[in-house]
Amino acid sequence: MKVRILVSFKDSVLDPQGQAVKNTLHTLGYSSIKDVRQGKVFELELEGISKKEAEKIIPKISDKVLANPVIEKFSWQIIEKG
Amino acid sequence: MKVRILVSFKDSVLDPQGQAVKNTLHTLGYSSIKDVRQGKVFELELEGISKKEAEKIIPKISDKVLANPVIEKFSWQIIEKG
Amino acid sequence: MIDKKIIEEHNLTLEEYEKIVQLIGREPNITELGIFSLMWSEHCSYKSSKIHLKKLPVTGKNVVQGPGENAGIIDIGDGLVAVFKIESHNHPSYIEPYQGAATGIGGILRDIFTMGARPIALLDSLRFGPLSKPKNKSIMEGVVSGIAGYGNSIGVPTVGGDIYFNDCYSRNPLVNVFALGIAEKNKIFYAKAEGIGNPVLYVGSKTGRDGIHGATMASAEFDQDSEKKRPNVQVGDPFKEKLLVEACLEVMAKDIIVGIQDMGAAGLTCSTSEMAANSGAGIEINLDLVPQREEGMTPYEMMLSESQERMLIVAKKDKVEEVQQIFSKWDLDAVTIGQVTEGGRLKVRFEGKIVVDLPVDAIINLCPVYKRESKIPSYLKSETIIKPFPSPENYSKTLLKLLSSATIAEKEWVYRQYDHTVQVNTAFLPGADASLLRIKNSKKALALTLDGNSLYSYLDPRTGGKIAVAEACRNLACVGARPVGVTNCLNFGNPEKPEIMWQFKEVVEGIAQACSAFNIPVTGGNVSFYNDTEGISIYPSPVLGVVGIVDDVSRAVSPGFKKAGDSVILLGENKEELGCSEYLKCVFNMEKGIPPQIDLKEEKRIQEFCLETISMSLIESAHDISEGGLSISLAECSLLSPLKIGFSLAIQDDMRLDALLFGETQSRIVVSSSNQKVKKLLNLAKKRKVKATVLGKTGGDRIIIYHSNKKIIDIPVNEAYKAWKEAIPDIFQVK
Amino acid sequence: MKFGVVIFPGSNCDYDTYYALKNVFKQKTTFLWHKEHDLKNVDCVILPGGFSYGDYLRSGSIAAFSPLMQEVKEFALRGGLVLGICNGFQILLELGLLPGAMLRNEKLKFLCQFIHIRVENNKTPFSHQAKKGQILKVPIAHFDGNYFASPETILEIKKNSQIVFRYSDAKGQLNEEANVNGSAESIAGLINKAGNVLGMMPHPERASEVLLGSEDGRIIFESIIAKLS
Ligand SMILES: Nc1ncnc2c1ncn2[C@@H]1O[C@H](COP(=O)(O)OP(=O)(O)O)[C@@H](O)[C@H]1O
Ligand SMILES: [Mg+2]
Repeated sequence: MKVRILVSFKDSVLDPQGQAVKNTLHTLGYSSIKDVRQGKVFELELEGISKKEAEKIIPKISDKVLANPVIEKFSWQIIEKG
Repeated sequence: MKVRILVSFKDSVLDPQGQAVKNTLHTLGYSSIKDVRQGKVFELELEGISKKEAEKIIPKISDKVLANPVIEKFSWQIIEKG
Repeated sequence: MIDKKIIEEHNLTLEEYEKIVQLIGREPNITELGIFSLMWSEHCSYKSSKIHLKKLPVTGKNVVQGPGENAGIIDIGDGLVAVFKIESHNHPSYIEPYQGAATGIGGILRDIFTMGARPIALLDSLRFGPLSKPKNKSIMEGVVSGIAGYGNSIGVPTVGGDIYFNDCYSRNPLVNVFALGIAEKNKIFYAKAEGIGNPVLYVGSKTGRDGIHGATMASAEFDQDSEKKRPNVQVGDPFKEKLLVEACLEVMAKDIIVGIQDMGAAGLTCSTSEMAANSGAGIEINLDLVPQREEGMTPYEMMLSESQERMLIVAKKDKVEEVQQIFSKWDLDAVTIGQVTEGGRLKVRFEGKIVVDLPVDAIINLCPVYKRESKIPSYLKSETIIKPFPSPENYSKTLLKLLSSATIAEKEWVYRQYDHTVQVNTAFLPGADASLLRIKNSKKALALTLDGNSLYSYLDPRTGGKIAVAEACRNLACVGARPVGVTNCLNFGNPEKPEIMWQFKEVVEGIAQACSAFNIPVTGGNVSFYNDTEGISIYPSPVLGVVGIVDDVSRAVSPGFKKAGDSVILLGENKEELGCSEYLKCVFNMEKGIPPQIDLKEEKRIQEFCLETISMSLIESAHDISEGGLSISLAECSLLSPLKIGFSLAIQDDMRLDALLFGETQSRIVVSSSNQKVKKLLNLAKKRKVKATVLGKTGGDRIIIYHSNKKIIDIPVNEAYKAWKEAIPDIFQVK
Repeated sequence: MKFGVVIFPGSNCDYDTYYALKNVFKQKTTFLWHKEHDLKNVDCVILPGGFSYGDYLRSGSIAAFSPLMQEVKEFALRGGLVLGICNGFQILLELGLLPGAMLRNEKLKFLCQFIHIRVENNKTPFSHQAKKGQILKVPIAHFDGNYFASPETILEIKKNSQIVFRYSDAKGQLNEEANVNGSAESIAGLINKAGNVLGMMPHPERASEVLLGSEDGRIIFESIIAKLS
């Protein structure tokens, strides 16, 4: 089973990288880009575990390991059944 | 319009950060996780441009700016029409 | 509309609230209450510490600026001044180690360049719980990479610091950061708002809802809910700050601004009211003009926001455009948001209405000052007594064990993550007793060190305070530097507890006595109270930062042995003092006893002597004796030696052997000297009434110590090196 | 002869490099501003270390889009000497003037320490004063110095003797421990095919005075100066 987890700064938190990317794109003339937020993506390959178990584990490790809930939020989805 | 672009290492490139995350998860007892790949996600807010134009721009800026084609690949999708 | 609950939530007492009402002649509105809650917080007002801090000596002929400004300033000659300060960022670093530590660096750097100085060095003093707990490890990992992430990016070298581990820091780590900058003496800037009608400019990053209530958070105890108060933590943007440094220094090089103040804790509130108060003027600003990152922010949120990388500038009336041009060159916002006014009031407009109208004097100068109750702690009775304990059977093993204890082990794992060579000034890399930075185009160098043993301060606070100063100065003496100025960060528990207040009072008294004895002024510092989690307070943890000057950098001395066949000489006297030692803690798991005592006159004599021998080129190396005692210090001289030279020595004194080897008696330095110079050195020692004992010679590849003709320690240098070098990396190794 | 040191927002070794050239080597040196299109007639362009644009996105990536870099690219194609140090190396890779890319250090930590490099090719304008196989003690300070290129590119690089410096131990041996950041082929310094654009991770400007712990970096500047004289 393959799971994709997206982690990004909460909306209220400053995202310096996203800002820098936006500015670069503007300098290059892409003025239609109003905002850029940059985050991380994790793709996990799981084995020997049921969908139900995965649905329990994933939010846990996202909250504890992959994201820092103080400043980040996460979302996830199963992208490949297995 | 909101677009999400995922950038990750090509399969031929080692991903030590993903490895480190995997090791941490194993130490914490999540042995069902066989592999972890870490990448970047960009969420772009676009304005005043048609879907068709967006479809032209996005691959361009992904290839030129957001990803380094020597080591990275990308994929993208429109996640919010507007 | 403002009720008891709201007052409490703002960490103000009812009496304080009443005083506010009385001072302003009416009930404050919520924004005004927020402003008072920030500026009257312990963090900003020093209301519990003020009366004690008065004891510190703050004057001296080199002092250009003592406590009270963003940073202290010392004249270092040749038209230059050193601008330095230390800050704590403890609570944010517990909640979010990386960003907490990173923004701590950002904050302390702003304190330096806001005065017109280019920052040239950072140091960090860190206290964590034992690394056997995964949580402590991850806090340390986060803190270190946060410091690295910010400091490296901005290009200021982190050249030293210190780290201790103790369980009392498990739920309350300490992150103290020190920064130093250099400026021309006639180009210093202050937080002044002079010249009625002069424009007030907001420069730097946009304002968001970051860290609202950070200062009040730093002024309250931690409890289980604190983790939920998390939105308080800000994200740092070192890149923006780098631009800010360059832009500010460029503006300052021209004669176009009147005053400047950084927006740190307490943001717009603090910068506007302090600048006005400093000049007896008023300030009026319009919040609608403030660059904003988020939508729909209220005046309360904007005034209390702690968004990073922002500054407030009062410009000369006709120079605004010039200021803006420079900031725009560096891609930064610089917006006029108000002006200096007559009448000493802070007025804030928002959407056409006046939302704040307060006398700045009330905000800044009329905060209540407390003489809090103090009481001798009851723990002292039991904890100062050491029950009988056996001597080790194998001293070599004990030495290895100490070398690999986290507090003594090599810290390269830490400082390798810090860029310590950028700016091409670093003459001594981390690892020496003090860091050494050459001053370009001169023969001089600055020596910097941080020190503070909190167990000493826990069991005898006054002595702990004295030793912190003495040891820092001794570190400087060992490299050949004369101390010229002190800054300090006092990390304590809740000052409303009388026993904590007593610790505080005593530590400050100790620091004051030592500074007076060494004749060095305190130019500033920081007090961090409320380092308690769930009712448990940390040990009293003073951290002393001392700045020294080496007149001729080519004569500076490092701790490692230089060549085989040199004589190893102990300066100072051994005493049987094992209390509070790393040895007791590490081998017997005892944090007990009274710390070593210190005679400040004798200490001064030893340090002066060390400096004299260095200036006469009589010694090849010098290293002070501190945690782990004589044997550890000797071993370190081998381990820090570029050639890893061993030694064979004999020690004699009549006392418990473990006390002789591992006791932490003060006022001792180990030096090595070429043989033809030994006689001269010993003669001089006699003349200066310093006890100097030749212990033996350097050479070989073993660490060998005899006692009463018996070999009691014999270890290959390589083995000792491995124990010392690999201890910390081993802990962090992913298995 | 004139040197130009480029300043990007976030550069932090710009002054160090300038100081070395001006005060230590007594060369005519000028700063070049990233927003301009003017190379001020310099004979050698140096892209200094630091964190241009905060190293956001990827190290060196945003700087590669600077207006000035178009000029630098043309200057390089005309055969002008370009030296990229640390972040400068990363920029040259992002710009495509050198092949390959930088990954995060293998151990995922920033590394600041003295290391040794071995001179592999002393037939370049940047290394001709050194002996082949000479060992230099120089400091590094980077997070992304783990050089990567596809196997085909590596073959090509080797065929053209483009590897100028390799991480080695003090005795000149190549091994895993000496290759601190995990670079492919222990590459510490790489030159383009034409032989006029060098990128290197170590900082020669931090090793040009005895006081700073090593003078071994001088040989690089001295080579350039001799070449241009
Ligand atoms: N947090 C730190 N940051 C940077 N350098 C550190 C840190 N902790 C320790 N060091 C460096 O490691 C060396 C040894 O530290 P320490 O054992 O505390 O020495 P001492 O007690 O003699 O000052 C010092 O040179 C110090 O600068
Ligand atoms: Mg010491």
